Amino acid sequence: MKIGIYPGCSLEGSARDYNESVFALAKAFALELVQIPDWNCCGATAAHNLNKELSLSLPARNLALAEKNGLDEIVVPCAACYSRLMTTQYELKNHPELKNKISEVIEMDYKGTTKIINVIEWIDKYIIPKLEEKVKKPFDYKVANYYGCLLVRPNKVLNYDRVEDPQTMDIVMNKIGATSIDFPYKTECCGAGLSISRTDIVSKLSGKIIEDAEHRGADAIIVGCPMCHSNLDMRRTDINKYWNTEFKIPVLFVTQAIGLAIGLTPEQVGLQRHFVEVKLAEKI
Amino acid sequence: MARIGVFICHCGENISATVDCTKVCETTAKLKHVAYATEYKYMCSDPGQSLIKEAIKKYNLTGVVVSACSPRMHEPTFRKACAEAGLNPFLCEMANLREHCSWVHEKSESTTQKAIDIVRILVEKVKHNAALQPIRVPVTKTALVIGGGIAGIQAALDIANCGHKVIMVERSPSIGGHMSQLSETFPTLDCSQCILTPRMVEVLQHPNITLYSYAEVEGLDGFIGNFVVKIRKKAKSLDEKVCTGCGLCITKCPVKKIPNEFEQGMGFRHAIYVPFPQAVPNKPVIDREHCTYYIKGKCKVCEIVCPTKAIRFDQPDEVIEAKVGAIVVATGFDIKHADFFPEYGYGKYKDVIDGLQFERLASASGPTSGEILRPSDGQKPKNIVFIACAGSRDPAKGIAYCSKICCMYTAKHAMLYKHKVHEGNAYVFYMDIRSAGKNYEEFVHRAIEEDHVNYIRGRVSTVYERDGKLIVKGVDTLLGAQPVEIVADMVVLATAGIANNGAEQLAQRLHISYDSHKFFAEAHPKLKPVETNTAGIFLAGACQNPKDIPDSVSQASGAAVKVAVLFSQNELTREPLVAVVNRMGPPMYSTCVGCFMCQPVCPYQAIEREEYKTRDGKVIKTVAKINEGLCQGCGTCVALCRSKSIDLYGYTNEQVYTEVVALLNDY
Amino acid sequence: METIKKLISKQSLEKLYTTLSASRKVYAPVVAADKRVEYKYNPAFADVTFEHIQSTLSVKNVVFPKVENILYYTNNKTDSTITEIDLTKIQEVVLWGAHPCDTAAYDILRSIFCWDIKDEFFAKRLEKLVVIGLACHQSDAYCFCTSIGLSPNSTKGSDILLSKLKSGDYIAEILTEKGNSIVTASTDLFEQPNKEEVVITEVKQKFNNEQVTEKLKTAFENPFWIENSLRCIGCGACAYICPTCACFDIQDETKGKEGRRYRSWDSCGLKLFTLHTSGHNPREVQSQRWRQRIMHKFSYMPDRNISLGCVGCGRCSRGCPVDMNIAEQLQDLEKLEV
Amino acid sequence: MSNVATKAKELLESKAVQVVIGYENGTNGVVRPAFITTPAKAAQLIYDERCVQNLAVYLTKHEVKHFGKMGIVATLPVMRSIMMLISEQQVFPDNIVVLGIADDGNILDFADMKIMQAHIGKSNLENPSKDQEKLAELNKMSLEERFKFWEQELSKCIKCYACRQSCPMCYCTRCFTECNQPQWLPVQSNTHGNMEWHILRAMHLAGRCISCGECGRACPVNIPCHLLTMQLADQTFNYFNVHAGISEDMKSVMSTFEPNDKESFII
Amino acid sequence: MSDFEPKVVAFVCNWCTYAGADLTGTSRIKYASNVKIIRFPCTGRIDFMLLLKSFANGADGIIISGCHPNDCHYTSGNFHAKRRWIMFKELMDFMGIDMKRITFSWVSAAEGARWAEVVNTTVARVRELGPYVSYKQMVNTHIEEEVTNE
Ligand SMILES: Cc1cc2nc3c(=O)[nH]c(=O)nc-3n(C[C@H](O)[C@H](O)[C@H](O)COP(=O)(O)OP(=O)(O)OC[C@H]3O[C@@H](n4cnc5c(N)ncnc54)[C@H](O)[C@@H]3O)c2cc1C
Ligand SMILES: Cc1cc2nc3c(=O)[nH]c(=O)nc-3n(C[C@H](O)[C@H](O)[C@H](O)COP(=O)(O)OP(=O)(O)OC[C@H]3O[C@@H](n4cnc5c(N)ncnc54)[C@H](O)[C@@H]3O)c2cc1C
Ligand code: SF4
Ligand code: SF4
Ligand code: SF4
Ligand code: SF4
Ligand code: SF4
Ligand code: SF4
Repeated sequence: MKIGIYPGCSLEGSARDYNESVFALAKAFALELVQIPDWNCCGATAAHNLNKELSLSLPARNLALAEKNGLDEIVVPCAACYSRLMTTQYELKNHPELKNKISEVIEMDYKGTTKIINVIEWIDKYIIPKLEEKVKKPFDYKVANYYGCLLVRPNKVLNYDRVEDPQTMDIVMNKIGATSIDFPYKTECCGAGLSISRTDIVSKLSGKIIEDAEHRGADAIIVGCPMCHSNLDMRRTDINKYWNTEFKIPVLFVTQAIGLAIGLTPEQVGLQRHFVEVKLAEKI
Repeated sequence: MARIGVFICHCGENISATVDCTKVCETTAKLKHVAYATEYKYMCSDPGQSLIKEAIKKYNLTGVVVSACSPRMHEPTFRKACAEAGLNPFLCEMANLREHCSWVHEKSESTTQKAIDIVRILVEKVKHNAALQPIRVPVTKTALVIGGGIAGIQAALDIANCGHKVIMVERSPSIGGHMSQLSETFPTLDCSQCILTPRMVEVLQHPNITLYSYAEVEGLDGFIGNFVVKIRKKAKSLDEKVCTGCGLCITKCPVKKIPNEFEQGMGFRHAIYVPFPQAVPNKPVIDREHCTYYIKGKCKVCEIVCPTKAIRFDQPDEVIEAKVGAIVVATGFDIKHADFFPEYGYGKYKDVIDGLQFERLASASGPTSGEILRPSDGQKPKNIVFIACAGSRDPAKGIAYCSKICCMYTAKHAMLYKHKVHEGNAYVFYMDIRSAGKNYEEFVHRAIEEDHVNYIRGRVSTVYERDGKLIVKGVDTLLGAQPVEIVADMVVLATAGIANNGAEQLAQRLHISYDSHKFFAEAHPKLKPVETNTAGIFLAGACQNPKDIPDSVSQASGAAVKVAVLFSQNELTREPLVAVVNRMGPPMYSTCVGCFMCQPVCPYQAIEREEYKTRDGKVIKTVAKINEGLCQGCGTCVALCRSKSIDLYGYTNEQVYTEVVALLNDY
Repeated sequence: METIKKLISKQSLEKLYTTLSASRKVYAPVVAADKRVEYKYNPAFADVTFEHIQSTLSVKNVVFPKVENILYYTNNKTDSTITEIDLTKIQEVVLWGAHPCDTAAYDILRSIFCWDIKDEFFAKRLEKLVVIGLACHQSDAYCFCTSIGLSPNSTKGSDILLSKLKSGDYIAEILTEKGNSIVTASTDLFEQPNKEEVVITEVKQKFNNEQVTEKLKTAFENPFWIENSLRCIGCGACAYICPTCACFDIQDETKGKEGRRYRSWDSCGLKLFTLHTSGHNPREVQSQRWRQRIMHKFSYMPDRNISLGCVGCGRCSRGCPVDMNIAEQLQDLEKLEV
Repeated sequence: MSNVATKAKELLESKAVQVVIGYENGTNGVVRPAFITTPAKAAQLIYDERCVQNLAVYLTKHEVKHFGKMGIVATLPVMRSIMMLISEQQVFPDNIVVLGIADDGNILDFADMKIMQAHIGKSNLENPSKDQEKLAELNKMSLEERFKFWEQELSKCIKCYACRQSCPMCYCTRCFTECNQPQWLPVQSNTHGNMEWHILRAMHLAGRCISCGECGRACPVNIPCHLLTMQLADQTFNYFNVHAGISEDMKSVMSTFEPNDKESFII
Repeated sequence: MSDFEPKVVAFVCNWCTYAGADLTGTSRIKYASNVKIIRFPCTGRIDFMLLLKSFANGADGIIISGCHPNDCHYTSGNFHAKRRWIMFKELMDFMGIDMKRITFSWVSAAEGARWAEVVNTTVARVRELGPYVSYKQMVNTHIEEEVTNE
């Protein structure tokens, strides 16, 4: 089964650990992931704040390339990219008049036939069915599943899971032996939008998420988005300074947790790249 | 040969001031088939009418065109006059020379010409008019009331008190509906049970009312005045005639832990039960889904203990057919439960409850005997948060409408709480306060001013539990969207009022329409708020949209009057302006091909199937047939039918076609 | 009159055409954009085709138009005034280049329209018609004129018949006075014929029409009709394009006071044709209508000693959307065991 | 023997059907509809790219129905016609067996209508591309040019009604053209009456035309009348997002409505 | 074209537009007398064939009007009508028939002034377009050559 993958900029930069874990999982489950050839930036945040046509053209080009290369289904691990690609597909489906215009801009035909899935859907569809037999070291921890905003919102466009209290990641995590705690902050804002400009706000918002997870006794926070990860992990020093405490809880990508559960080494899933040391990894 | 009379009215000067009536008269007199044309100052006056009547007799007229004002004004007048002169009233047409001509144009040649044209159109039309006979249908003077909530009760009593028979069908074991679950009612805070129970008993004892509880309507045939309804009486597993309602069986039933629906799941009942102490009828039923005997094949404890031997384990469902002339649908509403509010933790945290649960907590006969206690640990909540518009007015949740009752019962709840927990704090998050009713606004103000309920204008984004408390996060929009966080012991959601489950199926069985939220649709939002699109079926109460008790009761009385009006006649007469599918001899039978594309267009479900069969029962041809009892004569089907097999009396293809030709050509 | 043969060169033909079309209506075949051959009034000579096998529509319309007014009326208060059609206004038409099957059809039409009381409209149009026929130098598998007693160079119905020579010039057989008058008006265009050979196509005989007629006498109830007409969709195209089909419908059309009565083509293949007001239809199903079509042409007409109602042009078969090939069916009928 | 022939033989032998409607070689290199009632004759059946006539028109024909249960060789347009005819209660699923033809010419076994429905659902339901091109061309013209185009085309019409008779959806016992009280349509053929005929026909097929193109093919004078119905097929999809003939219980576009149907011309 | 008086036919429903037009009268609001009204029970009854018949009989313009959506006396006749008009309009456009000559409108029983406005704008527009010559010509073409050979 050949599935396309749109990595997006983060997965090749700040979230290489994510990338590595995705591919490690794919390999372990004999899933072929084909990068969309010649993919380009999806324009997240920057473009759609400024120019609607551009913000649709950038993702549309990627989708058109996928179509052209016969990729009927693509997985988009980055939640922000996922959101942009889905939005584009949605807009163009509902405004056919835009379609021709965009086709002209990207100089390619765009049909809108590609199915776009996020990382959890990908896991759900291709990994879960074969997961049971592969779990070697159940991930027996209490986890706080943090979905962030882009994985489930806006529901009208993504039509994925319950907006306010999503469940899919909880279910996946429970399947590898974890206990998903009741986590009210699972879709609370981490401040990613202000990641560069107002780090104090990021510290405050992300801090709240971390605080609640620790307070509820979670051993790890699980995420499915490089933005969330960088805010909760990379910015930990700032957060600790702002909150004047020492939050220790590690933040793992959902793919990393599964990787560990099926016996991949911490290095195979890129845990060494984290800023907050993943103590769990040592325990395993 | 047609002999048409044309009667031109001056309407004082209203017409003759701008239209040269004499010229109109002279010109139309020359038209083919016009046997007589005349003008007069006031056609609608008695002498004017006599003029018409005499001319009909004298010239042996076969059609009359009164050229005067709008037919919407005087068509009945002139048709009646014609009838009095022995001419079928439907052979009279009106040409609108006043509203559509003299009043809207200046005096001129062209205005007179237009008047001539208008008369000509109607002369040509009337040649194709048919002598129609009014439709008469007999009326069965028994009403069916579906649903035994306060609306159904009110309607049934009103109709029964007019001296007509009523059959009431209630789905649950007892009548009473939601009102029986309420503690006290706004805006007066009187005890709901106290005012309701006597009326419930009245229903049971009324000689004109037959009550079928634990029963449902299964099918409906026929039309206004002549419905045949099929009612399924679900087996109660008990002979009601023998049972005295002593309740011994209940106390001995070993199955005790069934969540009690009446208590909104906050208490338990047995497998054999009466839903609540004041139930009417007050005789138990066996819940076969939970009864050990039905599950495992043995038990029968109730049968053993019953002193009158009333238990019947093998009792079958019973299907009754009844003839009724009118129907009042009063099946009420429900409120949104469960999964709908993950963000508010409903269903996850025991202390997040809905309004009906709160009613039970506040009710003296409820699970806590009227004390406000947290479901989780039985403690008195010190801080309580009420969230209004939980789901209502939220298009994202699929409910764009206002549930209408929540503002008021939330205020009531907050007050009841404060009356019982004096030291406690009550907060209400609201979007707007809608208290448009007599004494309603005053009621809300009492809550705020006298009972010191804290009203916060803003929405709650999330409720979550932390260290045994419920954290309610929201904003106060009156303080510039300031975030508010309240640590609460209990949260009450005023969840949206929604259509009762099964409403859609019932509507389909009754052939009435419903809106996108499955609430039954009224025939006209302003002028026919109790009628449905199906003649003879009326609405009462919250099945139409969420309503409070006074509104439900008024509408119920309204529906009852509609029924009484219908029952005041032995026969219904209707204008025969209905559609008809043509018929002819075999082998065609009709030009209808039976595509039934016309069926879905009829707003009144008037289009039925008719089968032609050989003697041995083989179907030769299936064609459409219009039920003239149901058809209202809109003609939508007529324009749709490709093969032109349907026609509409009064506006036949031939007539309208002729009008177009007459309008555009000189004669 | 005795037949005279003359030679007319291609160039002279053009001159003849130009002269004729300058003074009257010439109805000549042209190739339409969709490759169909259709007749037009006074087309440019360059557009006129000499190479067509068959036009889609026949040329019956020059004598039996698809719509023809019969009278006009005005409704007065108590009676109606009728205005007759002025038949003298009917102009002369020269039919140019029609093939022998089509020209032969005029006789059949005449036998229908003028066997007893003369149909004035038809008779007048025919009177005003001059036919310059064109013998067939090409044919296709649908043609079967030879099976019904005609031939690719039959002179029936023509006033002048042109036959193509190998060289591209034409031989004109002047058959009637009408034809002669055209020749005499332009004598300089006609030359004496040489020995050159005319090109005439060969059409194989497919059946013997007398045998078919004989068979039909006893074939009324034969299952043949149902079996062989199952695919007929009853569209009526065959009759409308047929050169001999003469069914028509008469209608009044009134607008206001004024109205007219006209007749227009109809077809016995259409179910409405025999539908009674009661809903009863003596020819209820298509097989009965198909039978009627064949019976009428090959049994009832010869029975009444008129002639066959078919000229073997094969048009109906070419035009039929479902390949109801009449020649094939007649062949089968000839062999039918009854 | 061709695939269809084998399958037809099976069906007739097992008495699963009493007649198979398919194609056979006709005269002069054309194919034509065939009605096979005995296994022995099944070998006559062929299927190749010449077989384009919409056979569904026969499903409502009296003499054909008379045989009993009917098998029918069905390309996509025929399948869609069948769906339409079932939804309009002219054909009953119990009375037919569909020998579906896949794009590659193989036989599709449709155990029931749901499977056929799924097959249709996966197929391309747009107008045939050459017709779509012609439509695009016409749509580009100015209003006047289009009027001229149709005026010219329709002046040729001889009102033989082959277009109607060849269309599976024109099964009315009495076509409105035959209605004479009032006489909605002039009986004669003139440009204006012809235009009215075609407007009416197209309106009657709005939401029902399954774009087989049969009407245009049947026309003896080559009027592209199928473009009219196809244009509306296109527009029903544009406006109401429905293709005709996609399920056996579809409600006709013209018999239903959505309160928020979009339009921009009603003031 | 100054003396051109367009002939305009109005097809209206009894409950809204006819009543609205009555109100125009009662309010004595003046409008062009070129329009003549034919009453129907509902817009759902208006057969589009009648529009063609109007043009065929010499109309230069047409108005069709009924109750606003959701206000239909029969609840849904106007919704059905709307669908038909959408299709009809698309077809007319495709055949090159000028839809500028047809006004589709919703006029309620209370919109007397609006009715006058609808009439006046329609008449003005049709006046501008001039007589519907192309259609009339077509109607009068009885395949002349063949019919009378005149
Ligand atoms: C929390 C809450 C508090 C409220 N407080 C107040 C208040 O203080 N004051 C006030 O005026 N109003 C109040 N209301 C509103 C009040 O409950 C309603 O106005 C009233 O109950 C409506 O009566 P009804 O008869 O229309 O419907 P219901 O009370 O819902 O009764 C409908 C009946 O029909 C039966 N039924 C349903 N379907 C069928 C079927 N298919 N066949 C047969 N029977 C069927 C049901 O079993 C039920 O008995 C409150 C509502 C809520 C939710
Ligand atoms: C600005 C405004 C806008 C509105 N818009 C809407 C709307 O869009 N939709 C809607 O549903 N509702 C609307 N309403 C409400 C609507 O007008 C009322 O619901 C409705 O008119 C009430 O009707 P009624 O018969 O009870 O009273 P009224 O209309 O007030 O009629 C009472 C009648 O009784 C007569 N009368 C009074 N005293 C006596 C007496 N002593 N003896 C004899 N006769 C007497 C009066 O002269 C009058 O004719 C609106 C109201 C207002 C003020
Ligand atoms: S009346 Fe007309 S639309 Fe209705 S079923 Fe008969 S043919 Fe079809
Ligand atoms: S006229 Fe209207 S109400 Fe009567 S049957 Fe037809 S659609 Fe129904
Ligand atoms: S034979 Fe052919 S052309 Fe004639 S009616 Fe039948 S199908 Fe039509
Ligand atoms: S369009 Fe063609 S097939 Fe249809 S009636 Fe006209 S000529 Fe006959
Ligand atoms: S044109 Fe219309 S009425 Fe005539 S057969 Fe076709 S669908 Fe029926
Ligand atoms: S293309 Fe023509 S024949 Fe085919 S369904 Fe449409 S209208 Fe009927």
